[in-house]
Amino acid sequence: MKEIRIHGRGGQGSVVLAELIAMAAWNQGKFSQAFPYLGGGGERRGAPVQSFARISDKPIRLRCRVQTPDYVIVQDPALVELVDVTRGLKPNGLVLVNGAVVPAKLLNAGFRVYAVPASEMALKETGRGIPNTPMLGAFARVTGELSLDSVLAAVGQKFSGEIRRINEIAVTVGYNSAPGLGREGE
Amino acid sequence: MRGDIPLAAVDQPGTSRAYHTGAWRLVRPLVQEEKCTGCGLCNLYCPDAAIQVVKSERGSRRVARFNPLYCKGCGICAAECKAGAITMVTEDNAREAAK
Amino acid sequence: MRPARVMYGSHAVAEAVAACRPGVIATYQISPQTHIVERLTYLRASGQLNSEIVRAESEHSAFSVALGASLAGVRAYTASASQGVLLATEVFYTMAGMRLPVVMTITNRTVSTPLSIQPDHQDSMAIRDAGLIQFYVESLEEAYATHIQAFRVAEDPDVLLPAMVCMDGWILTHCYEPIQVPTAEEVDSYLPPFRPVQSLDPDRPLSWGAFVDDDSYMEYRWSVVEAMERAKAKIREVSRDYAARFGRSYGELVEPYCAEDAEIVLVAMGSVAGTMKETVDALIARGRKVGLVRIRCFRPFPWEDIVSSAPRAKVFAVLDRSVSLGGQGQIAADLRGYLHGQKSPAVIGFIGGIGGRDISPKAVEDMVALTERFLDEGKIPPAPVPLGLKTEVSSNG
Amino acid sequence: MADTKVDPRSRDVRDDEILAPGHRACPGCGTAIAIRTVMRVVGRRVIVVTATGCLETFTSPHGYSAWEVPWVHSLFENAPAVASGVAAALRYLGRTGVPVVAIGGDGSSFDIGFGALSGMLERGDDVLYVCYDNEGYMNTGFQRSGATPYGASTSTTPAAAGSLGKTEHKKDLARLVLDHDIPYVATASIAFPADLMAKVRRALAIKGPRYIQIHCPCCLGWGFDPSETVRIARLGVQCGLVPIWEQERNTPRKSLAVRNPVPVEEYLRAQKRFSHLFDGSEEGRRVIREIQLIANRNLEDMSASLSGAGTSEG
Repeated sequence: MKEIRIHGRGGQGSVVLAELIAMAAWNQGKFSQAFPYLGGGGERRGAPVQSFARISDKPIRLRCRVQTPDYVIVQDPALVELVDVTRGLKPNGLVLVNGAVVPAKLLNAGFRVYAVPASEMALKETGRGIPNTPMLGAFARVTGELSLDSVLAAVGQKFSGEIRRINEIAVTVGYNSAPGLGREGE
Repeated sequence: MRGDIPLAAVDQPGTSRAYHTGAWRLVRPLVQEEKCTGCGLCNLYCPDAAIQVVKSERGSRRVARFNPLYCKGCGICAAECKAGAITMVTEDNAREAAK
Repeated sequence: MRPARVMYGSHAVAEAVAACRPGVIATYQISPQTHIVERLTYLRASGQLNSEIVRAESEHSAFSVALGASLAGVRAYTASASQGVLLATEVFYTMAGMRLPVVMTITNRTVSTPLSIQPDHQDSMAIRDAGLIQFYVESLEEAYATHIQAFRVAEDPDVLLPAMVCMDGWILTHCYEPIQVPTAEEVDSYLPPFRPVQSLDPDRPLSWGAFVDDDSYMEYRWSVVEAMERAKAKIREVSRDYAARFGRSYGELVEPYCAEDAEIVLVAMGSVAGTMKETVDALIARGRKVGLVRIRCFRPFPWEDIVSSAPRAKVFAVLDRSVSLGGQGQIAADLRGYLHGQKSPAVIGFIGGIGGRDISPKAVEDMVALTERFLDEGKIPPAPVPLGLKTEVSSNG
Repeated sequence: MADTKVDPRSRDVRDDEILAPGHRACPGCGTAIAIRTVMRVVGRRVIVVTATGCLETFTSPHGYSAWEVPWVHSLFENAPAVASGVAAALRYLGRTGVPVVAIGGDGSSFDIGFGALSGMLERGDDVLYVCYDNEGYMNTGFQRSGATPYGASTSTTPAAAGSLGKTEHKKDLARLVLDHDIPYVATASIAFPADLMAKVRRALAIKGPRYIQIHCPCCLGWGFDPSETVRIARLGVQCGLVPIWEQERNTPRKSLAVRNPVPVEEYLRAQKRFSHLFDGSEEGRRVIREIQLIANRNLEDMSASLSGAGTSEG
């Protein structure tokens, strides 16, 4: 089982990102689960939120929050200063952070860290700076956990019309911008 | 309603008629039929539907008659009667008057 | 069955409710329940549902609307959580007293003060004595199934009681996971159309909710006691029928998990049972005789099923996600009561997951380790044992 | 009368009362007059929802229901919501021609169930709401409610050495209801049954939420002889303290004409709840003067919208 923790702010689509991961995983024959943690007034726009996803070959029964993630996605680099985003991250874990560069705090922390300028891409491709779908594309590519096809299918299941179209572009741009991990077929 | 399941305090309609509030009464209305115009105001104002306008036993006129089963003896009918046809009397006096 | 697909918890509940074709749905929003009634209003607005929706101005009124609708002869549904449940408390008692088979979702959330929107079972536990059947579910698929089962149990002429389906707020209501559920046609074949027993009808003018004195109040109350007892067999039957028709089972009154040979038997309800199952597997792999009995129906309390599912139990380690302040956890208290006078199994009452405190596999392992220690020392604590309690709480941030 | 209890199925008296006799209201009960009058207009094809209170208690001792129509009592503050649920069920069932009537006292309507009432009105639910206003919590022994008038002594605003009774004015619930912009609002008095019946008839012909508030003196709580109930009610109207009016949406307000109003003193003096105002003290006189001012304002207000149809002579 692979566990993913997403840090974001209300309004950045962190819950949708977790949902899309769960749907994409299911699309490619894996079991999955996604859910949010809205603490500290997390129902409000701008407040720090967390969401979680699990991907597994077997039905998922765990209902606790993701405490020892395999992957961490940070939707807003400023959160690195507010939240201990790598708490519990497995030793060979991976952090995907929105932005042009890796925040200094995450350098030399013993994890693989990738920066993806997702907000910028989102603004360019969708006209809105919501980074979740470029981050999703990048996540699929960098981790190799999800195929581009299954992610695009998930976007198609979630959205329709123009919103679907621009998010498909956003996912694809995010995917293509990120380095693969050199797995077979990637 | 199923007979074998007691459903919270459900009642048949109008069963209060089986409870005769006339027993609460200390005084009762006495209608002087010759004065009664049969206007029915007493019936309208009675909280207990205990006075009705009916055909007089002594003639063809319609007059007020109180219902001993339910009349609680409040005296509103007597107080409101425009013709002054109703007085409140004790049961004994009423019996006396009936003779 | 529909092909399995990833569904959102609140929407799964709304779809389950819609499949049951209620005549009236009463709505009032409160986190984490809101998305259920929002979805139902959307289904109605988009023509996918023909229920009458009454948007109440409070939970007290929402539950009262459901009460009035049910008495007037239609299937009625509503949902709430936390403060809303407490606000409507007296309505639950009248629903139960009038024997109205209203089904409702309670998306469990703790109660003030301090104000918190995080999950525990304090809200539904506060009304456990009101005369409602209480289901607690572990997963979204079970939540879907249980709403359909709940209508069938509640409306059974031998039962006729309101029923609540309790699901942990956020953990389940806001969860996405693949689930497989029956089609609307299949639900129709499983859940017969509503045949009201009660009615408000000028052609049969009955008076409901009369006042009674000491000459008959106790008898009415006792009729609910007996209906609750009859509900046990009905819940078993309805659960079995669901499994037989749709090939999916979530247990009956309880769901035992590796309990047959277990000496230490965890007892819990709600979503935490999933985490416990994972932990039980891990502990069994390490040679421990551990199992779980998940309570699926807390009212009526299935003590016979708990005991019979765990014939080798030395101890029931109960996890309550609520506590009777000044007393103990409610599940532990009930189980202790029924087992009173028996030397074994013992009952240890743990309190955990209060106000959303996360319960990880590690916490479950701690619970088992503590239980083993109490057994070894031969000291079963009479008082509730907190799980995951911090020793210090800062007063400001 | 040897026995007060007979076979519940027996009908000793042929009558067509909808609120059947044998109910347990106090002798001279104003509320019983009000609801009996309302129900004789409403008839049998109706569903009635009643809040906890005097009416519910005296009409529904188990085994002795005074109701000839389908009737439900659930709680003190939820009659409007239960009625909304009933109306929704009828809508779902496509059942027309069965009006829903909700009835609550002033405690339930003015105070504890105010939110539920407001919600029902705002939603536009098809319910006729009848408030029997006896100006206090009579069922529990005459405590003050939002409907209790200024200066009245109640068991929770007792007149005593340092107190002249209730220091707050009566909440004008009918006006508040009117502000919900519903199709029909009226006030009425048991002293004017023809007016009350006409209003119920008009209300029944209208769809949507409707509200009728009926002034119902309570001989026990207010302190007067049971035979005086109607007289007190009439005095209340004639002195101007109980304004009687009706308003249909988009039509001018119509008020009952009060010709030759009587001084409020005459109304107050007749009731024990105001007797402390007549102890000869300056304070008492001051409160009476203030009450007269309330009446004067009402009378002025009403004279601006005279119906011309009814008069205080009944």
